[in-house]
Amino acid sequence: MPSVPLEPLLAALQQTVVMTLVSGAISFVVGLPLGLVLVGTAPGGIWENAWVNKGLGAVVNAFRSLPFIILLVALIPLTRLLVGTSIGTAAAVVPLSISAIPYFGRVSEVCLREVDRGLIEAVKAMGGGSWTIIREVLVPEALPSLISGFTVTLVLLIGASAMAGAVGAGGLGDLAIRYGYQRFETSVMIAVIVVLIALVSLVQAGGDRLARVFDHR
Amino acid sequence: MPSVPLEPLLAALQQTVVMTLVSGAISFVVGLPLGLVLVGTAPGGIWENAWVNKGLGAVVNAFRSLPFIILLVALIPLTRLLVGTSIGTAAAVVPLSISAIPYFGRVSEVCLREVDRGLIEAVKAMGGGSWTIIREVLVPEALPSLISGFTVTLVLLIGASAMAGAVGAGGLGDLAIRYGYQRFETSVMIAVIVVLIALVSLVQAGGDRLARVFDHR
Amino acid sequence: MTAHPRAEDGQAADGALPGAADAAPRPSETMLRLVHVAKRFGAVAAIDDVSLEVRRGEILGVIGRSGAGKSTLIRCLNGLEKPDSGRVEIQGRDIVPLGEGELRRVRGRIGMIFQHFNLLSAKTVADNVALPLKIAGWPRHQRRERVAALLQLVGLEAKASAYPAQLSGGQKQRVGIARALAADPALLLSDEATSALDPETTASILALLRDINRKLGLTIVLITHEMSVIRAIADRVVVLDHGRIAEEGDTAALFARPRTEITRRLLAPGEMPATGEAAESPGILPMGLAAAWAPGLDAVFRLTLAGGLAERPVLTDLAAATGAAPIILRAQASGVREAAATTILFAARDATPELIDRIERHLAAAGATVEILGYAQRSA
Amino acid sequence: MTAHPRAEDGQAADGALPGAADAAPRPSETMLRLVHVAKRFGAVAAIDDVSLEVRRGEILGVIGRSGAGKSTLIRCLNGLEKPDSGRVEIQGRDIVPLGEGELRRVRGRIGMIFQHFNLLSAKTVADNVALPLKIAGWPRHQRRERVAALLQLVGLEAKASAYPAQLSGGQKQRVGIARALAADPALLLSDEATSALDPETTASILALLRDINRKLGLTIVLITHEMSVIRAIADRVVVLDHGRIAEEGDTAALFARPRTEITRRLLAPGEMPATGEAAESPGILPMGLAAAWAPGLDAVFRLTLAGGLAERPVLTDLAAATGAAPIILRAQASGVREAAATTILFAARDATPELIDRIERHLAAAGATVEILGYAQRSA
Amino acid sequence: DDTTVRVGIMSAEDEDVWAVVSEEARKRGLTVKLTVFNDYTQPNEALENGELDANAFQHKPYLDNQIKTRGYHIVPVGYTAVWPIGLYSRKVHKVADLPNGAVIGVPNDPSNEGRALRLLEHEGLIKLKPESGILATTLDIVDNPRNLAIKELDAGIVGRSIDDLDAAVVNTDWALKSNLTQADRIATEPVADNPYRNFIAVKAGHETDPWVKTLVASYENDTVREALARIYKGTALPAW
Ligand SMILES: Nc1ncnc2c1ncn2[C@@H]1O[C@H](COP(=O)(O)OP(=O)(O)OP(=O)(O)O)[C@@H](O)[C@H]1O
Ligand SMILES: Nc1ncnc2c1ncn2[C@@H]1O[C@H](COP(=O)(O)OP(=O)(O)OP(=O)(O)O)[C@@H](O)[C@H]1O
Ligand SMILES: [Mg+2]
Ligand SMILES: [Mg+2]
Repeated sequence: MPSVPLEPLLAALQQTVVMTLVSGAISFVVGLPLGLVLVGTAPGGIWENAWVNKGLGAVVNAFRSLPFIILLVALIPLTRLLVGTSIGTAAAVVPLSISAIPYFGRVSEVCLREVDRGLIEAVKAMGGGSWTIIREVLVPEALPSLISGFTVTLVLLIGASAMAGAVGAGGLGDLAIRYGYQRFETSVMIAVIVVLIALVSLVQAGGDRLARVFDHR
Repeated sequence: MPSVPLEPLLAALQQTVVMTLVSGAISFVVGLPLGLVLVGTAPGGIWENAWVNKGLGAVVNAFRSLPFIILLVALIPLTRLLVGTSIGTAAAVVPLSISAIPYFGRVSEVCLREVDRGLIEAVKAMGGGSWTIIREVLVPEALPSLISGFTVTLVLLIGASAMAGAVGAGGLGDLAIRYGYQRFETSVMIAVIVVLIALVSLVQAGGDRLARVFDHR
Repeated sequence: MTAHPRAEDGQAADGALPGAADAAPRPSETMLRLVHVAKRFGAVAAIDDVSLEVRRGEILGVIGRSGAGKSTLIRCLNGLEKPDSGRVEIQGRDIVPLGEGELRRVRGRIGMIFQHFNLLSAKTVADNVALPLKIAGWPRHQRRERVAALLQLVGLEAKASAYPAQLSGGQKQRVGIARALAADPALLLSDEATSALDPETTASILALLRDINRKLGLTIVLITHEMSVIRAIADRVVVLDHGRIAEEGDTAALFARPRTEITRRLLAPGEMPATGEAAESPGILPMGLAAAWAPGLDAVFRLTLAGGLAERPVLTDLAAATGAAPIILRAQASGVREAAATTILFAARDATPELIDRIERHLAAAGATVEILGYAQRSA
Repeated sequence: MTAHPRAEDGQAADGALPGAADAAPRPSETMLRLVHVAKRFGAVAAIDDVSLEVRRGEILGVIGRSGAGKSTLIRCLNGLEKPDSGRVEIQGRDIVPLGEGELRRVRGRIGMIFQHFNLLSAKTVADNVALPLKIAGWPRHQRRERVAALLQLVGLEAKASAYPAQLSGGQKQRVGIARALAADPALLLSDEATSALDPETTASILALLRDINRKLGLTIVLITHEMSVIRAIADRVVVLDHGRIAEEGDTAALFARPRTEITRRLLAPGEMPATGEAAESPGILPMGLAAAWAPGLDAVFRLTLAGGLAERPVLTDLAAATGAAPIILRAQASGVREAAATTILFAARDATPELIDRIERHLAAAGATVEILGYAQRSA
Repeated sequence: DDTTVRVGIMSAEDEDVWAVVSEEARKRGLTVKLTVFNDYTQPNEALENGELDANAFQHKPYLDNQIKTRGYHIVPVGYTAVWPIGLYSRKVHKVADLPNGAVIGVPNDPSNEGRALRLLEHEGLIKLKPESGILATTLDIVDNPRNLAIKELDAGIVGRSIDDLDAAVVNTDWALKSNLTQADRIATEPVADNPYRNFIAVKAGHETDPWVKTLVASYENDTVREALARIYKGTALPAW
């Protein structure tokens, strides 16, 4: 049995963590407002507006339609503009984020839609505006499920980052593909996958715990 | 401008629809019970059981950790057993389903966790057992968000089915990658992507409408 | 908003609802006016052509059977529900056509207690109560003081850092009350604010509301099913029935002389009409009464003593003057404000038509309102 | 479960709660027994060493201040809450150690009305009411009939296919009531079942409960804040205070002679104590009474007439015998079952110590219970 | 003089070969910094943009297509290795035995697919449009006398799916990993003048930079020849 190379494994772990966390954070920061706008402009929402809702929905759908590899190529100019290069771990963050933003937008839309309308009314009755409703009702009340939805997104990003190997970003998934699929070195693949599972489990356990902490119902 | 070949486009559309719908249906039928067990065995759930919860969670995490292409290869024997062949549209359904099941399991876990505990207590107080709680409370009360979560899953499957081109499953994503991306025939790619966007928008609109129909709050 | 061409307009809206800090109320001023307001939900006419006025500093009770449209009506008053037609004027300004921005400023001076509490589950009790203050822009330390004072008023100091899910029903309701009162509202909309509270807590909450009403001119529109609440603090009562105003009047007058059947059924007798049990115990609850006289039956009277009469020994006088031996079934004081009134239900044993006649004459002569409810078989 | 070695055991559990189809109740039988039950939530002792018995066919009222532990107590009775210690016996069988499977069979015969309704938002009104029947395995057409009959009883025929979100508060509560009664329970646990209902609807619901109680021997444990509800149907009352039983007794006796301060404050006087307003109107609400006699003050008495005495003209006799001119402030009939009682609050004008003495003697001689509440300045 | 060059290569075994090459380069005073890709479009893109100094992963037909479609300015400077493609089967032993309607798997990426179809044409199984060139697709088949069903699969999957196919065209490196042996091979690409020899490429204008010579020399030597034989187990042949 060939020994498992520890150093590339650790490097790959680091690359995966960086890619996932950075693009995860970006998709949260941009996707949550996106979800808020989608929910807010929907019929009965706080900014009810069919045009914005439909238009934004269409843009989200368009981005969600593109196969990741096509997005990767299409975004090269943007990536170069933002990161200075189109290859490597940092560069991979751009397409990963761009694909995760509309995804998390939809996920947070689902979560935010669950918030009891009575609570929104209560804050409206106090004279609270949209910003107050978002800050004091929508986000805090949906927080446990937003966290769980974000956990699902992070795990998805760990998977998607494997494809970022296409731009030389490295990472665990890429390592698994290179050793396991392309080279057929099963022992390396298994080692990589064990690390991957550990990482995913850690993210899931952390997400579950955090969701519980914020759940006061 | 090269004319867009209509026939392969339609064939690819059909392949994508078949793959997405079949593996979507399977992931719903298996993923929802999975979500129910995850919620039910969680602390405070109807079958509270830390061991089952942790064990099942670990299996779900393991499957969610695997890069799709590795899953594709690893599942070749299973696929052959189930479908009789490991290549083609029908064969692609197996890895697509296997990767979507744990995903939708997590998504439905998030949705089911949102159900008001008071309602579960009400049915318990009537003498209702687990099956009644699932059938009469958990699923119907979470249905709008389950539908929305399933919509997100379907769109994700449309994206993932592009990768199923690896086993000759065809489909829109594969067509876009092979003609548009690899061969750089932009007009074909754009045509394919337009069809993809239309498909995704249709799924999203249908999901939104259905969720609204079942939402009586 | 200084150089805005419609600045006066904006200022008017700003100043429209005087705060708690304002001087005592000028009672003649109109706070709320509803003009031909209607609201349907599909086939159900929840509010059906309601016109109504509430003076500043007034406490208006709204009663009516379940589903009569009370909650819908009160939700129209702060724009949570848009009427299908009609005007909802707050100090002369119709709020129906207002946009969210303008509504916000109006709502900032209105407190609302919801029938279903609507507490934010992710916030502690203290943070729930602090929210209206935050919206009103109070600085943090002032908020903290005010919240502590409010929680003390509703007896929940100990629960300040609990979450709503950890509270009992009545505790939740009290948080809702504290929250509605937090930002010194000029108008309080209360939908069953005491339904989950025990009598003693109810009394202390009502005393609190009355106190704020007196000292700061708070106008209150209050829905309740408890007639004792109406009696304790309402100046005026509106009776809703199937979305329409069935009757309206001063509390004392309405309790003393309900003009419609629906009101009578809501008020009398003693808030506990016709249970199956009651029908069989005419000696105690005058239900299941015969409409026609027959020998050997007791006659059951409802006697209303308004004003000074309530403080006179009317029944003793009656016994002395007519030889009747009145058995008291129920008595209830109402209208604790200007006009006091006591309603007494009594039975006259084996009343002959002549005796009944004498009783009626005597009481009428004394200035009391008397009415025969019916005739009852004596039990046991 | 036929050949099961513990078949008797299982059968006993099955038959433990007799259904509505069973014959009339044997009143001496114990339905519920709580033995040293305690339940804490963190630092809060919600239930603190409660022991209690409820006979089959009995209606037990539970009262207490907000947060006293009433909901927690009632939730222990069907195992929704597991006590920290103590036994909860239903017909002699402790349900605390039971597993979910066994609990289910016990709960199938217990109906529960929740303080917060807990209606399924995804089901229509009819389907909500049908659910216990579905659980009990009724065939579809029987369910349909039964649901229609129940909805008629609670006055919601027209809302059968509405969803809970389209109902008013009281309508939701009535759906909860219909649902709890659907599967012919032998024991009904009611947490504030009428708090959102108007007096008339309350009365009809209470009549319905009393009727089922009489005809089918339904045992009821009923939490309420409305003393009128207690008076109308409770046989016995338990007063909870800070998780402990402060007092317990027959309704008539408890209303007539509350032994603890907490009970007195919950019951008396006339359910509406000490509001700021009331304190200033002693002529009408005997609050703010002076404890010591002084010339010129009125004496305020509480007179309780139990049994046959309630049906005699006691006050008229009093006037004739003592020369007192009693002014009736409040009167209330209570204990509509076996033991009837009327409580009358009256004032004696300018009562001298001698007159007070005479009044007390006369009433005591007549068999009535009398108590001086205090001395009041006459208003106006 | 310590020069550093950035070289883009594909993942998998080539990494091991390039480890040896880097060592050779170091001996010659050149530091090689490797960037590993697993997508074939990126190394050229990066080279064109100056994020790489050289890459080594492609053959002429592929580069020509890339230049045609994307306008790259990239030129080959020295050959590396060649991996002759083969037709494998576990059902028949000779091409002639392939039944009518036989299902044949081919890689689905443009260059491998064209190469695979050319092999099938070479074996007389199909006829392609003469003008279709090296990037022929199944759409370019003008004659298919045996009614072959051509299945386009991922290059890495096609060999592993051999049991679901009557025959498959598999790149030699993938054949090995799919447990296909010489015994399963029923036809092989002609080696002479094989256009699919891989090479090191640099941005046009840099062909004469001094480091280019060193880099090429670092590859084209006996040490690397041995490494190729060892690492690719004979499936890769030196192309210089
Ligand atoms: N889940 C919980 N966590 C913490 N404390 C709780 C919880 N549930 C109830 N309590 C506390 O236990 C006490 C009793 O609550 P309970 O709901 O039994 O009161 P209650 O008598 O029903 O009051 P109410 O009349 O207001 O409904 C209260 O002080 C309440 O705050
Ligand atoms: N969203 C809705 N959709 C359909 N019907 C509704 C809706 N809201 C209220 N209604 C109906 O309108 C009528 C009035 O409801 P409302 O809530 O105003 O009654 P209410 O007087 O407050 O009753 P309660 O005392 O029971 O709370 C009821 O018949 C109710 O069923
Ligand atoms: Mg209401
Ligand atoms: Mg309670």
